[in-house]
Amino acid sequence: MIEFVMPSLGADMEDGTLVEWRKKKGDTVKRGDIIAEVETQKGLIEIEIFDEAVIEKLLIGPGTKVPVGSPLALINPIHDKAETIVTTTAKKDLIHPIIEKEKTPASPTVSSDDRIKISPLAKRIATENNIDTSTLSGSGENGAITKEDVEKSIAKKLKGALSQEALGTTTEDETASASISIRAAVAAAMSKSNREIPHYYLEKTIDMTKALVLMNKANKERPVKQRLLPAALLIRAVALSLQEVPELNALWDNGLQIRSDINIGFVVSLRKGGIIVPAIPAANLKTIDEIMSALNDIIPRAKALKLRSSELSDSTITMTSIGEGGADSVYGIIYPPQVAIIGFGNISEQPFAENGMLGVRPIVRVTVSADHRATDGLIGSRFLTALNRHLQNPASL
Amino acid sequence: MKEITKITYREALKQGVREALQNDERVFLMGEDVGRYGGAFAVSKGLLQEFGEDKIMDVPLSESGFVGAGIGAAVAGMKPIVEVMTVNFGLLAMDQIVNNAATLLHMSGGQMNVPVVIRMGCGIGRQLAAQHSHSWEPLFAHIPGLIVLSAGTHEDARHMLAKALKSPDPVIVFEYTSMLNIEKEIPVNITRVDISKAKVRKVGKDISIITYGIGVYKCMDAANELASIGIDTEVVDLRILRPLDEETILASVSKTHKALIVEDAWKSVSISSEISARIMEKIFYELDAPVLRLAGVEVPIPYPLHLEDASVPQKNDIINAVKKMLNHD
Amino acid sequence: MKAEEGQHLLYQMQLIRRFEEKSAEQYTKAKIRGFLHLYIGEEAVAVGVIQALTDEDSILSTYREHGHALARGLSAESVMAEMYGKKEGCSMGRGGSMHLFDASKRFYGGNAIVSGHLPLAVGMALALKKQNKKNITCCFFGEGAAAEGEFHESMNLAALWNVPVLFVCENNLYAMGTALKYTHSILELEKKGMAYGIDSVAVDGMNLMAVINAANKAVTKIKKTGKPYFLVCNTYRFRAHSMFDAELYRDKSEVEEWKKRDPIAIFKKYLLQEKLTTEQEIAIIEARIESEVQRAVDFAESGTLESIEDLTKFVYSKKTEL
Amino acid sequence: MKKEEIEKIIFSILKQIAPDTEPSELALDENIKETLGIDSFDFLQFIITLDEKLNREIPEQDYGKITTMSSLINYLTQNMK
Repeated sequence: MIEFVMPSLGADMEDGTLVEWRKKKGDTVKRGDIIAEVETQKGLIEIEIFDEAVIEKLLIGPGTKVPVGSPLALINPIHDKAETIVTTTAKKDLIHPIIEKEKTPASPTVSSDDRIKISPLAKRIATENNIDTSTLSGSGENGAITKEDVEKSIAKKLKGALSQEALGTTTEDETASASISIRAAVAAAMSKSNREIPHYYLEKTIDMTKALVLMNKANKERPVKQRLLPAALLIRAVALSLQEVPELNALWDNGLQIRSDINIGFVVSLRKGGIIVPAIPAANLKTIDEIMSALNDIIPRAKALKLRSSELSDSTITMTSIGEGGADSVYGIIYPPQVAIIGFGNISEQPFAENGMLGVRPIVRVTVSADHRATDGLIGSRFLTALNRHLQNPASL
Repeated sequence: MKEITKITYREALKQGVREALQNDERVFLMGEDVGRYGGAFAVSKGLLQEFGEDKIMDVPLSESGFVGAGIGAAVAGMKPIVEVMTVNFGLLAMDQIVNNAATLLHMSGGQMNVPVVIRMGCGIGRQLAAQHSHSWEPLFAHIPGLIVLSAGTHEDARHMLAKALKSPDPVIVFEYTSMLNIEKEIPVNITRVDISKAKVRKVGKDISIITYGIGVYKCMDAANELASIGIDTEVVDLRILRPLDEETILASVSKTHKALIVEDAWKSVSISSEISARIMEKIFYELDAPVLRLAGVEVPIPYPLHLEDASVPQKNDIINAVKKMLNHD
Repeated sequence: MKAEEGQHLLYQMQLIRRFEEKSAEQYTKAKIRGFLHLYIGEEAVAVGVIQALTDEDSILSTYREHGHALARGLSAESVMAEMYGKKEGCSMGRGGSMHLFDASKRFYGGNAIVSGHLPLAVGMALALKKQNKKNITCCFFGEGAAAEGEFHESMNLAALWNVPVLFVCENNLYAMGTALKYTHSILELEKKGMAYGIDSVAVDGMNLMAVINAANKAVTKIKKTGKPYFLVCNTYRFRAHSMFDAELYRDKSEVEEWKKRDPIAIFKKYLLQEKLTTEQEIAIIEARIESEVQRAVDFAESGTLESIEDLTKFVYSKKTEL
Repeated sequence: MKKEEIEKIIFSILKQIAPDTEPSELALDENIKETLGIDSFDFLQFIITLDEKLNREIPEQDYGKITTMSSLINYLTQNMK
């Protein structure tokens, strides 16, 4: 026995009203026979049967409205073999489930006065650098805070943090928070640089034999406190070379602005991560000893984050040096608005050819990363040549 | 040394069609007045004499009929170039383009390719009033299954067709009737263009100007003028309007953080709306200013020149919009 | 006619009818959705015309095309699976009842924009001509299509270009629910072909033998001349336009009257009269069809639904080198 | 001076230079510079302070002899008067 159900005649048919039974209980029907008439929204439709069967029972009477899939009659198929009641599993499919939409509570409305007008990019940079945007004023359209506003604020925050340190009373926590903002400042500056400055890179291998011999000799004769480090020699050599190639000792601000004072920013790595770049002011006017004592003064303070802000902002070029045992060369990212950074790799013994002879020498790989908007490779190359000349003639340093 | 030759946009189109006819036996051109008249815009002038009636077929004014026939011929192994005189009459063939060309491959479960190329003259600029000045690129770019190209430069006018004919799927190529007489240089060493990608026509860092079609030269002119006052714009010619080359667009805006989109088509539900939405969806946190759009004023295009000019963005509108976005005095 | 041929034609018509009855049943169980347009009553047209074609000829049809597909040799399984929306369907389940395709059998749909496929048929015939092939394109459409602009554009283009296309108008008297007399100024539709200088003939579409004769003649003529031909088959659909149709537009008595001209009954009688078959052979054919249709349902039921990840498949060709 | 006292002084100097480390946990054969992350400038400071506290000048050429705690203590005790 099977159920004869209200047929689905279209996805848009939801129900039908039985108007008349054309067959009665006990009638034998065959495929295609009209069994009933049903009123639908499209009018009266004759309902056919697809089985040969005997009507067992009529389940609803005329005038009854039932949904698609509801049983109308029970029929007994004539060719039905062993099957007894086949319940209509189709029924479930026929009735379209109404999906109850969950009501979501209305989100709290934000008063427009509280909203900070900030560009998505500026907001992202601010979030990454822990900048409180409510303290910023915007220079963009309708006072919107832009990327530039946030970057300025990061720079200011860094300087502020450092000059506060310079007063000397720093707790562990303050030092930690300063180093977080230093990390952020480095991130912002380097990202900006990489985004905006078209860098070009040059490298030269320089024989350090003569310079080191001279330095070691000098150190032997000196008390411990006056000993020199190679960094002092290199800074001196860089300063003298920059006098000859002033285009790299410059700032880029809508054009190249060559600076007459040579203040070499020296990259100091912080123990907790991040770098800080104090300046050796007027390096070209200082002797090697003066440079060394400047380093002795400034490096410990830099590492303790006790610099004055002027010591941070006055650099006209940056120099980075990898310590002994470290990498062989370093390609720096320019610290804007400067136009170049000089990188010194680890001084190590390497085979070195000179005058057709191969020997093992202490050598250093020196790189120049420079702003291609400001200078071309020729300038960078000229600088490296000058630097080599000075280091091969250390007595003149 | 690059050899340089200066030709009109019309001549560029014609060279493209001639080359296609020479290179492939299966290619033929069909369209209203393409033969004896020489082409409504003289693009195919002389080609009937050169290639004969079998290759250059004049058709009656039955857009649905002959565009459909082009589609049928493509299904059956030919490579028809169907010229619809202008997009204004393209609507009469819209049923064929949407319900057949764009649909058959999918509806047949991948069994039926429709490698037809349909060229349509397009655009405003010749005081032809409301029924003959349409910029309907967005209408066609709305339809999945179509490849929609826009030849905004001479180099694309010359070389797009060859690539379009290689496509196994239907391609609509928009050509711009107001540009037909413009002479430009096409480097001789450029013999192919990549129609699957947008083209950065000018590299810059301050702002991305994204455009297509008639907008390309307008934006380039504006960009050059802006450069003289120190504003470094990047100009992106979309070139393919469906499927959009999202990668190039997003890369440019991620670099400049600002986007201005320029088109002649009506502003609502346009190519610029689409691009604006995608920028917002995909690279919201790269934006340093709201995306700005310069598009057609929503009015049937009027006849008088001054009103026609006012209906679509002009060079100065572009310059002013860029200055405003960059807070430039 | 040989007995074997006659029995095969009967089998084809009977298969179409039984297949469609089963489709209607499956539709009421919501196994098949969308629109379902049944061909019952018109079987002689599809069977009579398609027997005149070779495997190399192409066929385009309408949304009432189950009959044409089966007569062309698409399997009942693949058509039923298509209507179930299953991957094993002849169009990978992408088309459904109205979009049956099988390129390997040169069966090009399944076109559901009334008259939209006529220009296509002309274009395909144009390609055949340009390629110097001797085949033809056969295009079925209803009388409703003959009122569309695309019908007239296609007639004109086909005649103008002299391309080998057989236009077959299945005039079942109703464009959905609007009778011929309310939609056409001239009721003899063949005259519309004549206006374009196309050979045009009308035939009794309820009589298989008449359709066969007319179709054979038409195809021979086209293959000889390379010119288009217009064949109007006057017929009648016994069932509603689609499943959800109360048939308010015609009297039951009219339907009953036409049912007396049931093409299958007429042809059966003819075969028996001519001693080309026996009642027993007919019973065997019907049993064969019964199991074939059941197999089609089983096949469709056990078919697989395509993965949603493949949703955007076939919008563009896999490899588009631009 | 006893070995333990020297060790204590070394640890205190190192702690000053590298406050975030625990020099007292250095293994005897660990490289001091590498383990504590001391650069050449820090190392010079270390040498200077050692000189101040122990009055012991270590010449540059001996830097290679004092890389680990054990070698350093060894060096300082042996050369101690």
